[in-house]
Amino acid sequence: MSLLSVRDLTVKFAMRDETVTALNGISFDLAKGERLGIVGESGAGKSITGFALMNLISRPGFVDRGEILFHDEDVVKMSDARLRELRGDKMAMIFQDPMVTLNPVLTIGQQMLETLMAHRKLSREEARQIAIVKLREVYIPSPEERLNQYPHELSGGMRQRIIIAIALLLDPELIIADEPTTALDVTIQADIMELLLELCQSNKVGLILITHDLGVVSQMTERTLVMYAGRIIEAGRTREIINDPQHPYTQGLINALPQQTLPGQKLRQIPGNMPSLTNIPPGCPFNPRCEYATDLCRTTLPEIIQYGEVRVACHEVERLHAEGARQEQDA
Amino acid sequence: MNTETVSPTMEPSRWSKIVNSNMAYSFRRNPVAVVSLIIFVLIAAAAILAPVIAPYDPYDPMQINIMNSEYPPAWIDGALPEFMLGTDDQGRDLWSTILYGTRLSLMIGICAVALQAFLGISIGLIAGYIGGRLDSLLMRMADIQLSFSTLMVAIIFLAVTQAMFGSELFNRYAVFFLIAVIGVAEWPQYARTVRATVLAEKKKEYVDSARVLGFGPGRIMVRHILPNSLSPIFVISTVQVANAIISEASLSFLGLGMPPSQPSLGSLISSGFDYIFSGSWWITVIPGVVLVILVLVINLLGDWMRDVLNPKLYKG
Amino acid sequence: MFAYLVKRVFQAIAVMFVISLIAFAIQGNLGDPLRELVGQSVSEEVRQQLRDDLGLNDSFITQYLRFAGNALQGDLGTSYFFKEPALDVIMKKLPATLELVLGATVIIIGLSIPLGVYTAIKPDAIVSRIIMGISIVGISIPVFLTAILMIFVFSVEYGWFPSFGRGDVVHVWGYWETNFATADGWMHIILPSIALASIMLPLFVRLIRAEMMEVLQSEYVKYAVAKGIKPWRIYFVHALKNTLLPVITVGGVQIGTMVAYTILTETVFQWPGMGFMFLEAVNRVDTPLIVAYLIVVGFIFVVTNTIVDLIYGLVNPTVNLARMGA
Amino acid sequence: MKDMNAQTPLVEIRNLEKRFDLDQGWLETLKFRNGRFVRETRGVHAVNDVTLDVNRGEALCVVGESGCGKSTVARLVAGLLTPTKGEIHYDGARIDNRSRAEMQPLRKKIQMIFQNPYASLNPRMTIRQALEEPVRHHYPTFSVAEVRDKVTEVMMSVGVDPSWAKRYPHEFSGGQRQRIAIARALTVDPEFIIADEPISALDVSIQAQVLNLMLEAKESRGLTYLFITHDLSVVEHFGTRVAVLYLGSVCEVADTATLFSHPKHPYTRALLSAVPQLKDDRPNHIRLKGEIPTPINLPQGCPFQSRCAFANNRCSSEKPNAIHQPDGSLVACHAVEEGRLDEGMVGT
Repeated sequence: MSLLSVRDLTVKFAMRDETVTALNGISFDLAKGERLGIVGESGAGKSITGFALMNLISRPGFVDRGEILFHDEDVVKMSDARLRELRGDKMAMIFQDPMVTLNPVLTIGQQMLETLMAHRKLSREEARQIAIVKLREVYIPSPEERLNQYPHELSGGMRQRIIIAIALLLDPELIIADEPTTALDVTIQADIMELLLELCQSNKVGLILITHDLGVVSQMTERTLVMYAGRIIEAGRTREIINDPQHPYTQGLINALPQQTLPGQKLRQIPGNMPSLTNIPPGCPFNPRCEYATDLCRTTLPEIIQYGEVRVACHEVERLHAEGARQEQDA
Repeated sequence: MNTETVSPTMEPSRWSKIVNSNMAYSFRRNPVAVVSLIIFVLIAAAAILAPVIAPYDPYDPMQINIMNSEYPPAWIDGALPEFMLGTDDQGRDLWSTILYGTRLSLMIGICAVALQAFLGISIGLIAGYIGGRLDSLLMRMADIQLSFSTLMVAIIFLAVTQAMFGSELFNRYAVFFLIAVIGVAEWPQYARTVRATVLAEKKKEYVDSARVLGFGPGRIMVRHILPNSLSPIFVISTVQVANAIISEASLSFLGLGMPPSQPSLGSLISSGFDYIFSGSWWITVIPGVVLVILVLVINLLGDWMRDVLNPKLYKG
Repeated sequence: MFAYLVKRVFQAIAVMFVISLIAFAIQGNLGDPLRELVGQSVSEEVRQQLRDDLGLNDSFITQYLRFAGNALQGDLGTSYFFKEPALDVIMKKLPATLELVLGATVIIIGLSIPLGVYTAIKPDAIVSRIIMGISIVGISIPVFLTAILMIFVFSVEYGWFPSFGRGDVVHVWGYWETNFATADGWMHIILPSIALASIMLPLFVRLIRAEMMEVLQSEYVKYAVAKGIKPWRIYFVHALKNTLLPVITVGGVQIGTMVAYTILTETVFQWPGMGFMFLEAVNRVDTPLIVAYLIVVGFIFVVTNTIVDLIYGLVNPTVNLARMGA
Repeated sequence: MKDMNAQTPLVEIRNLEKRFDLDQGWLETLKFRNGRFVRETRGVHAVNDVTLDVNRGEALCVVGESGCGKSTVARLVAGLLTPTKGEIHYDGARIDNRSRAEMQPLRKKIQMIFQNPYASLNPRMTIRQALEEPVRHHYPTFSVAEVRDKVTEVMMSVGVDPSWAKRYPHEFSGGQRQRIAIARALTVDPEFIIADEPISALDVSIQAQVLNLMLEAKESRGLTYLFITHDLSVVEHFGTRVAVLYLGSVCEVADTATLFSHPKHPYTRALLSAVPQLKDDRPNHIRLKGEIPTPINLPQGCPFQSRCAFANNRCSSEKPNAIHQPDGSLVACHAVEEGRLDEGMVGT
C-alpha cells in the first residue's frame, strides 16, 4: 500500500482578471520509506506541489480538483483541526532558506518544544529531553546550550540541521524538503544531504525532495518526477531518468550541464524560456523549445504514458528513442 | 545565434500603456479611490475658483455687516435666503468664507509639502548616497527632530515668533510663517523615507553597473536612483498634504496661524467654537466637515496609492 | 549593551544641551525682564544699575552658564504672571496632563492591539472593513475638532458629560491630585482622554495591522503552520512579538506628538494642565514660564525616548545579544 | 605557462587586502573585560593578502564559498571598492588609487557583469536608454545615428531583437535580461570583463545559453575574463585557470585541467568532492569539520586550519605562503609543502 497517493492534483491562482493554472493534473504515488525527487526549473510548479501536499496553499491560490491521499485520507478535504494533527507530526516539511524559516524572536528550545507539545501530551522536561536527543541525531554540538539560543546566533548550516531535527521530532512518515540546501554552500550542502539521506534510511521515513539540481536528485532519491510548466512530463526510477532520459526536455536539461560537455566547447543549450503560467502555448507546453516538435505537438497535449521503464508525456518519444539508438550505433 | 523568434507585438501607444497599466486598472476597480478623486477635484476646483464662485468677498470689510452675524444655514428656521450656509460671528457669508478658507488651507498644505519635499529629498538623497558620518549626523538630527513632533516644534516656533513680532505683523505674514514652519519641521519624514529607499536602491546592481560605466555621482543620483525612489515619495507626499492641512488647522485653532480676518478652515472652526454653546453650531461644524472631507479623501487616495505601489516604507 | 547604553545617555545629554540653548536664546530675545520687574517709570541709570545687578550685561557665555547652572538646580526663573517659581507652576499643572496622557495611552494600547491583530487576521471580515473605515476617518479628523464635536454632541446636545475642567480631584501626594478617585473626576476625564486618543488610536491600529499582515506572510509563520501549531499561538506568540518591535519604535516617536496634542485637547476642554498653561503663558508673554515649559517638555521627551530605545534593545534579541556578545 | 610569462599580465593583483569596519563610532570599540575597559576594533577581513595575475585572453575563475571574499576581489578590481592595502595594476599601470576622473579612460576597457539580472538593469529605463547611455558617455562625439547603430550592432550580437529596444526590463525574462546586461557592458568595447556570479541566479537551461554567449563574445572580441563563481562544474567548463579562495586567502591557483585532475590543497579536494555528480548513487564527499568561520578577527596561521584534517601546530601559528608546484600550480598549504598530505591520502 502506498503512503501517499496523489491523483489529478490541480492548483490554480486567482489573478487580476483570470485564473492561472499553476499545477495541472499531477498524479503520483509514494511508497512507505521511499525517496522521491521532484525536479524542474523555477516556475515549473515543484514548490507548489510540495506545499499542496500539506494543504498549505494560501490565497490567491487554491486546489481546484484532485485528491491527495495520505493513508487513504484526503488531505484536500481535511478539516483544519485534522490538518493540524497531521502537519509536523506524520508529515513534516523542511523549508528552503534556513535564515528566514526560524522565528527570530523565539529560542530554538521554544520552537522545538512547541512542536512536540502541540502533538503529544508531554511535560516540558520530557519534551526537552526528546529535543536534545534529536539535536544529537543531527550532530549538533552541545545541544543543551543550543536550546537557549536564538536563531541569529547560529550559522545557516546549523539552522538547517535544527530544522531537520524539528522535522524528525515526532518520527514522521513523510518529510517534504523544498530545496533544503539551495541557500547553503557546497560543502555544507553535501553534509546536510548526507545527513538527510542517512536519517531517512535509518528511520524508514519517506522523502519528497524538491530541487532544481539533477546531481542532488541522482544521489538522494530512488524515483524522480520531472516537471515543466505545471505538469509532470517524465517520471520513473532516478537511475533510468538520469542515464536514459526519454523526454526531450529532460534530455536537454541533462545535456545543458557543463559536466556533459568538453571544457571550452559550446554547451548544448535549450533555446528559449519556460513559458509563463499566464501564457502556456497550446499542445505540448514544451513545443516552442523542442527541436522534435511536430504539428501534433503544437495542437494536442500529450498524455503521460508508460514507455519502457518510465512514464513520459511526449508524442514523439518512439521516434526520439529510435534516433537515439541510431546515434549510439553511429558512435 | 539565438532562437528566440517571438516577434515583438505592436508597440502600444503611450496613452494606452497608461490606461492599461496596473495603476489605472486598480484605480478603476476601486470605487473608493474614484469617488475620492472626484471629490478632491471638486473641492480643489471650488477652492481655486473661489473668487469666481463665492457670492461675497470675505476679505472685503465693505461687504460685511456685523448685523448679519450668526444667521443659520438655509434649511433652518430663521435663515436669510442670501446666506446659503448661514453667516459667522462677524456676519460674513459662511459659504464664501469656507471657499476662501479651503483655498488657503489647501494652498498652505501643498506649498508646505513642496518645501518639505525639496528639503527632504535633497537631504535624503545626499545622506543615503554619500553615507558615512554625514549620514549618521543628519539622521540623528532627523530622529531627534521627529521625536519632538512637528506640531510641538511649530507651536513653539510660532508662539515665540508671535510674541516677538507682535500679532499685527505676525498676522500679515502668517501664511508664510505657516508654510515655512510646517515645511521645515517635517523634513525628517521625507528625508528618512528617501534615504531608506536610496539605501535599498544603492545596494542594487544597476547602481554598481552605472559606477563601473564611469557615470558621476550626480548623474547616478538624479538619473538612476531618484526615478526608482518615486513610489514611496508619491505615497508620503499624499499623506503629508493631509497632515499639513491638519497641522495648519490645529495651529490656526490655537491662534498661532491664520488670523480671523483672513480665516483658513482652522481659524474659522476656532472662531466658531466660542458660539457652539449658544447654539450657533454651524460656524464650527460646517467648516469642520469640509476640513474632514478634504483630509479624508486625500488620505483615501494615499491609502489606495500605498496598496498599489506597495513601497517598503521606512519604519521607526 | 554597554556601548548602546552610553551612546543613548550621551545623546540624551546632547539633546538637552541643544534644548537649553534654544530656551536660553528665547529667554534673551523675548520680552524685557526689566519692564516686567519695574514697569516703564524708572530712570535710565536705575535701569542700567538693575541690568548690572541682574547680570544682563555679562557675556553670552556667562549668562548661559548661569542659566544652565540655575536650571540644573531646578531654578527656571519666576513666572511674571503667577509671581512664583516657574518650575512650581509647571509641577502643579503636570499631574493633570500626565493623567490625561495616561487615560489616552490606556485607550490606545488597550484597543489598538486587539483591533490591529483582529483586522490583520481577518482582513476581509465585515467587522474589519468597518474598523478600517472608521480608522481612516479617525486619522482625518484633527484632535481639536474631535474634541469640539464631542463637546457639541455629548455636552451641549445630550449633556451626558461635563465640557470643561477637571471636576472633583483628590489630593494624593505632593503636587499630585488625581481624577481617578471620584466619579465626577472620571466623568471629567473621559471625553478629553478619548479626544486625545482619537488620532493616535487609528494610527496604531493601522500600523499594527500593516506590520502584522507583513509578519503573517513571513516564512517563519508559514513554517509554524507547517509544524501544526495552533492558530492562537501563531498569532500571539510567533507573530505579535515581531509585530510589536517596530511598533515600539514608532510609539517612542509618537510621545512627542502626544504632548503636542495635549495642548490642543487641554485648550478645548480648558483642562488645567501644562498645555493649557503654556498657551496662556504665550498670550501673556510670560517668558520664564514659556522657557520652563520648553525645558520640562524637552526633558520628558528625552527621558521617554531613551527608555523606549532601551526597552527596544532589551525586547529584541538580535539587538541585545549582538551587542552584548561582542 | 612559460610562454604566458613572456608577456606581462593584463591585470596584476598584489597583496590585496580589504577590511570592513564593523564598529559604528569609537564608543562601540570600548569593551568591558575583566573589570577594565579595553579598546577593541572589529572588522571583517574580507580579502587578505591576495596576489593574482590575469593574463590576456584567459578566463580566470575565482571560486569559493560564501564569505570567502571572491565578490570583494571582483569589486576591488572593478574599482567599486578601495583596497585597504595592496595594489592593482592594469596593463602595467596602477589603478587602485586613481580618482574617478583618472579612472574614466579605463572604464571603457574594464566592464562588469553582475549576478542578479533582475537588479542590474535600471527598471525605469527602456533597453534603448540603458544601452545608449554608456555609448553617449564614453563617445561624446558620436552622432545620434552612430549611437543607434552601435547599440543595434551589440544587441544583434547578444541575440536580443533590436526592435525590443523600446521595452522596459520587467518585460523580459531573467535570461534575456542577462543578455541585455552583457550587451550593456559590451557597448563600450571593453577588453576585460569581470563577471560576478553571472549565471547563478538563472535556471539550468538558461545558464547554458548565457555561458555560450560569454564564450562566443570571448572569441569574437578577444575578451579577458575574471569570472567569479561558486559552481565548480561551470569552472571546469569555462575557465582556463582557477583560483580557489577560502576566508579571503588564496589556497590554490592552477590551470583548470590540472586543478580538476590533481587538486592539492585539502580545501580544494573537499570542495571538488562535494559537487553532486550525476553518475553517483550516493553522496561520497570528504567531510570537513565544523563550518566556515566568520571572517571577523581572523585567527593566526592558516585560515583553513579549523576544518582541516591535516592541521598541526605549524598550521595554527604560521600562515602558509603560496608555493609553486612541479606542475605549475600554486598551493598555500604546509601539509602539501611538507608532503604530509599525500601520505595521509595513501592511508585512506
